[in-house]
Amino acid sequence: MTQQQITENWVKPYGDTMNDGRVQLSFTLPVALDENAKEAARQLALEMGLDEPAVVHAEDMGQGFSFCVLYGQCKHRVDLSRIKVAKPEFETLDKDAINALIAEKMGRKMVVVGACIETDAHTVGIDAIMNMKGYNGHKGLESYHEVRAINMGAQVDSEELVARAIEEQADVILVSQVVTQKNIHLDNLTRLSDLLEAEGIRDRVILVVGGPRISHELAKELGYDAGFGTKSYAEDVASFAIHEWTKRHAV
Amino acid sequence: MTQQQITENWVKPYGDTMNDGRVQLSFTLPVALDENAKEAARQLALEMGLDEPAVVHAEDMGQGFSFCVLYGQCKHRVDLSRIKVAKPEFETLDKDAINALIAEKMGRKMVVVGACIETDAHTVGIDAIMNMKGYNGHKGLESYHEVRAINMGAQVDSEELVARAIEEQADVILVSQVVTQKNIHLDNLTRLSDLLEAEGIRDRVILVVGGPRISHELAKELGYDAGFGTKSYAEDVASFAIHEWTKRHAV
Amino acid sequence: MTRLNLDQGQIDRARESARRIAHRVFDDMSQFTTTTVERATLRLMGVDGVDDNQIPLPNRLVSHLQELGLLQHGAAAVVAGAMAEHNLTAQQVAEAVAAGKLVLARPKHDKAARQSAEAIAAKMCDHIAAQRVLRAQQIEKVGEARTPWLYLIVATGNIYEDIVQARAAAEQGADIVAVIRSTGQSLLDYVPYGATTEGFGGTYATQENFRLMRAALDEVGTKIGRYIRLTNYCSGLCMPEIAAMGAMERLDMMLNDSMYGIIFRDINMKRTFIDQFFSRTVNAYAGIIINTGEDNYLTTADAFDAAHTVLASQLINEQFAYISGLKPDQMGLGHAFEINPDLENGFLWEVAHAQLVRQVFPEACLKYMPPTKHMTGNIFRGHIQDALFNVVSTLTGQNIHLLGMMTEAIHTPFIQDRFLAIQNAKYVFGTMRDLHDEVEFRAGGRIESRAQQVLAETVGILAEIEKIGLPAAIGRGTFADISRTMDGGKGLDGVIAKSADYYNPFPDLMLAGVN
Amino acid sequence: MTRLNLDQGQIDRARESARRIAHRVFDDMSQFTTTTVERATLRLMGVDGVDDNQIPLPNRLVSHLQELGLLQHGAAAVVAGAMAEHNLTAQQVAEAVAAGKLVLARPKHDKAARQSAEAIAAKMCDHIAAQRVLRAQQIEKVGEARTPWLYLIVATGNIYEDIVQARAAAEQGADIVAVIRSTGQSLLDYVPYGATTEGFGGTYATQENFRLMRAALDEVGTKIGRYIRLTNYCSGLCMPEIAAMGAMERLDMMLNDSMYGIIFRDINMKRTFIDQFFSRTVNAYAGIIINTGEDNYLTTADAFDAAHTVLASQLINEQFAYISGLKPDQMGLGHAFEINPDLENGFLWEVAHAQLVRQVFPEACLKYMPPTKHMTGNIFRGHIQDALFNVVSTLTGQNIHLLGMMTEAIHTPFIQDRFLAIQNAKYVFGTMRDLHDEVEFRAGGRIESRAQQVLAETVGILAEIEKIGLPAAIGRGTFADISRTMDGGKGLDGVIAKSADYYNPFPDLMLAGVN
Ligand code: B12
Ligand code: B12
Ligand SMILES: Cc1ncc(COP(=O)(O)O)c(C=O)c1O
Ligand SMILES: Cc1ncc(COP(=O)(O)O)c(C=O)c1O
Repeated sequence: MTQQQITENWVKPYGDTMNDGRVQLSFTLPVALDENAKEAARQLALEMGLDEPAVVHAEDMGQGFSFCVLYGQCKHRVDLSRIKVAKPEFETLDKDAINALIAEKMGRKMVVVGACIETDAHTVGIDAIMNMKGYNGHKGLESYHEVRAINMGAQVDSEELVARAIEEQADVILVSQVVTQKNIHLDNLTRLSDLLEAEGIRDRVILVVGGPRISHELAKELGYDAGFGTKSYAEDVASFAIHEWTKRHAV
Repeated sequence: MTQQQITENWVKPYGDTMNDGRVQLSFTLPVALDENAKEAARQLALEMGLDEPAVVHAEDMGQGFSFCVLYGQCKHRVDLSRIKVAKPEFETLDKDAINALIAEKMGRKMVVVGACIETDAHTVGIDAIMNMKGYNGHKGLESYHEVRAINMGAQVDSEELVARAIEEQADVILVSQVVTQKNIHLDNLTRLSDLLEAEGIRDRVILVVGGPRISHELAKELGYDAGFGTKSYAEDVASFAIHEWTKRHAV
Repeated sequence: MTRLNLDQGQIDRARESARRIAHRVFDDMSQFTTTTVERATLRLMGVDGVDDNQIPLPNRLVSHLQELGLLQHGAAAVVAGAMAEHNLTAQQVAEAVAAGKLVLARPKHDKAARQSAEAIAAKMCDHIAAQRVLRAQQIEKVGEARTPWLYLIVATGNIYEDIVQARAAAEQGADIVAVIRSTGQSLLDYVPYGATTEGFGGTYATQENFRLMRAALDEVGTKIGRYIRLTNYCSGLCMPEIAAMGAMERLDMMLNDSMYGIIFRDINMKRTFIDQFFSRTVNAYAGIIINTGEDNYLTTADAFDAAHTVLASQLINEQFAYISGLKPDQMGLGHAFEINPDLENGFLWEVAHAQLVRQVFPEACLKYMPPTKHMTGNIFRGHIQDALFNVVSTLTGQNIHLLGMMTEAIHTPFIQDRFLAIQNAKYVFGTMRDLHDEVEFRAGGRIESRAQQVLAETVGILAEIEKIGLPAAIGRGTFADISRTMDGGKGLDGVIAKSADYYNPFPDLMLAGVN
Repeated sequence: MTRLNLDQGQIDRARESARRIAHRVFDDMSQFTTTTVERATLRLMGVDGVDDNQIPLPNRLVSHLQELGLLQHGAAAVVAGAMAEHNLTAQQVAEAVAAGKLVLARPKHDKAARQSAEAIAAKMCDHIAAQRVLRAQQIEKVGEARTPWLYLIVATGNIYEDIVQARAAAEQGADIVAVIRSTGQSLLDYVPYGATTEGFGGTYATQENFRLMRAALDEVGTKIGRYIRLTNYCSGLCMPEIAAMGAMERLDMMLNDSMYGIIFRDINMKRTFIDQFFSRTVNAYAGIIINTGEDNYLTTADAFDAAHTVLASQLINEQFAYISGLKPDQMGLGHAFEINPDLENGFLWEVAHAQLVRQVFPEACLKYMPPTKHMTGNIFRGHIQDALFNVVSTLTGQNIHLLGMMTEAIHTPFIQDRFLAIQNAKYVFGTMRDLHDEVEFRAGGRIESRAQQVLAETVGILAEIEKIGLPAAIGRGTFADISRTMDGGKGLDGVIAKSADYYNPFPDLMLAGVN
């Protein structure tokens, strides 16, 4: 086949029959429980495009709040064939292959500086990627002999991180953000990339962010080169980094 | 105040801040888990009108199914002041008051015939309403000395029920429906009311349906006089019945 | 080890009462056969299929015999006689009768007819025995699950959809798949035919559906390295026929109770007692584990107040089972975690009940049912009720573990409900793997005292039932708070007094075969 | 009764090691004060408010003293001297200094200044003592909750929203409400001022916020007939000031750990050790229950492998607490149900750990934390992890029970998350009300052996720490797999060597007062 054929591939939620659209929903309404509150819950589900919504549970929570559980049949469907998830384009290699590639392409160690920035004190994520021990049996970057991995830990001011990156002539900056309440991570991440721009080194580094609520798409929107969510490991980010480095340094 | 004032009263789901619209959602997609499946789940939530939807969990279920949990911010809101829940209009009295009212208005015992019809074998609901013992500390109709309560049990054919109602000169027919899968209850209930029409006695009886998935609105749609859902008791239906009887026999 | 101090003398006394109760019923009932017993017999002789009006040929044939007053002699010899006389197969006899081309009569050579019926029956018994061997081989080959076995239902109403869900369930960890049958089926006086796609709250039990599901489960079992047991309902007006179909198609378990139909489906008492004897004989021979229905009592009666009625009924079911040749490890005696979640110390009482049953039936393959009655639309709370049920099950060493669904009060399970239920049980069973071995209950404590109390009440109630007889006890609403009479209920018209020369080759062959 | 057979000799040896470890740290640190200890002292003398740049006056005053090299003598006497000299209140002194209208100096009459400082301090102590009495009266009047106390957090970032949620939580069954503070606050070297509405992942701890929440909880407590305890965080760079604020506003509990800030917030070791001593003295006097933070260790280290580090740290925290006058029933020693749900028999190990802690600290007001690290986006599974945590808590008689949230891995709790969490715990506690009384663990069994093993490891590690000293042990990453050094971390610049005539009236008054 030479011509790429795209056939539609519509998908809907599934309860016990194809295309029945069944979904479960729960939420709180800031009104005391009565028949009107239940009806309001039902109407909200209708607004969401659920057919035959049923408020299967409604309970008074005190202080004028009601908790509702609903089931309904989702009218919406999406065409899977049109979905293109933004993802960094590279192949995840294993440690040996990554080391070999760095040696071959860069001819020197790759310098990676990482931190969990600003008020965020969660080190476990960045440690999982950078420290010797790694996570879930996946060794961290410190264990890669072609990588110089500098993990600055958590609560690191963006200024500090940028200064260190300059000092170490970092090829890659890894940032972790775990706390996302009130979108504080967006502020923090924007602040860092602005600083890098201001210092004029944004283009010289590969800038990567990770965390449980981070997606590649979000990272791109924020002007980062890549984003990694849950279940990412050192080999993922290292594979991306050497791939990206090679691309940038291709003649 | 003589003029009734209706002020708008918009309500939205509440997570931890007024009008944040937070809702929880779960469903299964009939596709194997990958990034596209997760994105499809996200897009479905967008279609439902959820802002910033997050697929917080996605797990492979085998055989090409994926389970997803999502949170998002519901854009929709409903105006509580416009919600008018259809409900039978009567005041729920206590047993003594009901007995007194029947004696006063009817001057004889009210005859009530009840059953859980067709293939539905669930007796507990109709027993809760009719049997001496009642339910949750609410005595059943058998215990009302102004009511002659005839509980035919479950799996009663509509024909049988109608025949008995004629024989007993029933004032009220109580039907229970618990199984609702594939809307079998709608078929059963329609069948019964058609039969009553055919026998020409529909207008002579007060026709009431109850069950965990029954609402008054649904009952009205089906041409019943009232519908009762979970947490209804004998006094509710008896209050309705005598109220309705009085209304019909008002000169 | 979790063990309660119980009085073995009381247990023995209760069991003796139950034995006498069951034997009395058996003796009274052995003078009758039923239309469905005869249809089952014909099925086992090879009659299958439907006529143009979708009426199964076994029904056509049995009606024919009934009209001619021949049924009291037993269908087997009459049909075998016709086969010999006209040189037809049983199926051809049925077709000819249905087409109005043949009118049956008492066999000319009665002894020869019986012999040939016995030969046909023996062949079918060989087939069933071969299925039993095949099951054992399959288990040997693909592997056996650890107990408590996870038991899941599928109930879409469509056998093809059920298969999809059953496969997914097995991959996720189910050890047993039960196909719930359509709401109305137990009151049908015939068994539907072929693959079906339109049930309500379940899928019709048909032989073809059994076959399709069996094949699907064999396939997925081989893939995942665990033999997946298939279950259906051997209750209702066609109990014996379903037993026959299940035996032929290698089902592994059957819901079969000596009283469920009477109490919960308002099926006539005689009919049920007669049918269950034949059914269980077939089940026994086929190596099928029966699942009794005492758990249902607690959906209408209170789990605390009526705990002793469950144990009493289990003892009676056990004795009926022995009569039909079932071995203890084929006895899936049923009980349930139906304790009110709001009851203070309810968990303790539930542990006491479950452990009591475990100790009274040390060799039985106990079936433990999850909370249903006290489940509500609050799926989150329900999921925890199910988790505590899982805890009691592993702590007291139950065998067949029905998975609780958080959506129990709402709908028949969605695929995700099942998935989460399996996850729930696997988590609990794993994290508490050896807990049963580590925990002891205080001697003379609340749990032990409660178990002793229930045992004492059981002894009492069985003595009472023995005095008045089981039918009268059922009439008094002893079980499930529901009362039924000897001549009430559906299906009495299918009860036929046997003539003196009544003949049926299967019971003897099968009872002999299992021993 | 759930009791494990443990070697009391081992427990005593471990406790002795911990005593020597703590006293050595205390002796080394007592030659220092810190900027925040002095600010707390000023707050207790009546200094409050902020300048035009929102800088708190206690900070302005302490900076002033520091610039002038006066802080080493202790702020109390200097300020008391100025008060006497200029006939001003402490607040007026602070305002005058902030306005640049007053430059402080060593008091002319040192002894008189000290006496008047002591008099001011005594008045504040009376106020705090009165709050303590008021608490007792309130509990007497409105009623006390049954243990385990249900502990819930609110974390909206807005004190007014927090109040709404706290009230709803109390109505639903919470016994303790903790106001989580904003993500950044522990690293601020000042305490924000006034009612605040803009925190991240929590609401700023300010005295006004304390007051608002206290009033709200008193009100709802009266309504529902249960005294609702209020909790905040007495950790971070301003630990002593928050202790002071909490004492004045009748908080009931404070998260306060001798090492949490060092390990998890990278706060300097000296700073923390000094601050915690002062803070705890205030807490002790105010009748506040402290909550230590060992549970956090298991979020970075493994719950099974590092179980003994939790016990070792609890023993050290206990000794630090004794030094500050805390009674055992004020010691909310922390541990957590962080066992990996996939670990076979994990529940058994968790029971062993929880019961071990219970028996080593029979009188302590133990704080038991729910699963957090192994929670995922699968809220249904998470809800069950929380349920099993609830089981262990009631089985082993814990006191302060933090409610697990099924959304732990996702967001700070929504109102419904809390509601369902309370329901979960109440169901489990009720249905298992007396289970702890009925269950025994097999002597020599897996659970008991595991507890004995952890105890033995604890004795070992404490002996080791005693040898090298606590700072060196922290340097080696003994706790939480995180390593810190004596001179690293934030806030070292706030550590001031006391001069020989250093004076602070509070420690002596308070230590005397609690005995
Ligand atoms: C452990 C923990 C803590 C520890 C942190 C210890 C430490 N040294 O890290 C302690 C106890 C100190 C703590 C404190 C707080 N925490 Co906390 N904590 C957690 C917890 C339980 C686990 C996080 C974790 O370690 N996960 C394991 C790691 C390996 O996963 P990960 O971070 O997702 O990392 C993986 C990927 O995301 C990715 N990744 C992450 N970073 C990066 C970077 C790069 C470059 C790449 C490539 C990949 C990558 O790779 C990793 C491996 O696969 C979560 C709840 C939960 N179960 O998730 C809450 C949680 C994160 N905490 C939270 C909060 C709010 C706090 C507090 C503010 C108060 C509180 N509620 O406890 C404080 C203050 C902390 C602060 N200022 O930041 C919230 C955040 C809510 C939100 N979405 O905003 C959570 C979700 C809990 C909750 N529901 O309230 N916490
Ligand atoms: C008990 C029970 C049974 C018992 C019934 C015993 C009996 N004699 O009634 C047994 C075990 C026999 C049984 C069998 C089956 N059941 Co059933 N059963 C239940 C269960 C656990 C409880 C129902 C109950 O008793 N509730 C208590 C009563 C008091 O509540 P209620 O009926 O809602 O009644 C109240 C109100 O609704 C109202 N009301 C009810 N009727 C009426 C009538 C009038 C006139 C008025 C005014 C008010 C009123 O007042 C009552 C008091 O407040 C539910 C699950 C659940 N937790 O709800 C499943 C459930 C109802 N069963 C179900 C099904 C599918 C079956 C089966 C088909 C197979 C199966 N899955 O078990 C079989 C076949 C039954 C059949 N053909 O009908 C489904 C129905 C799904 C659906 N929505 O379609 C449920 C929801 C379980 C499930 N998730 O699969 N069941
Ligand atoms: C023994 C037995 N048979 C049958 C059933 C239910 O099936 P039906 O009502 O379709 O016969 C049950 C209940 O679950 C049962 O316990
Ligand atoms: C003792 C102690 N203090 C403080 C905290 C967390 O708060 P913060 O990081 O805001 O100081 C914790 C963790 O929950 C703790 O255990």
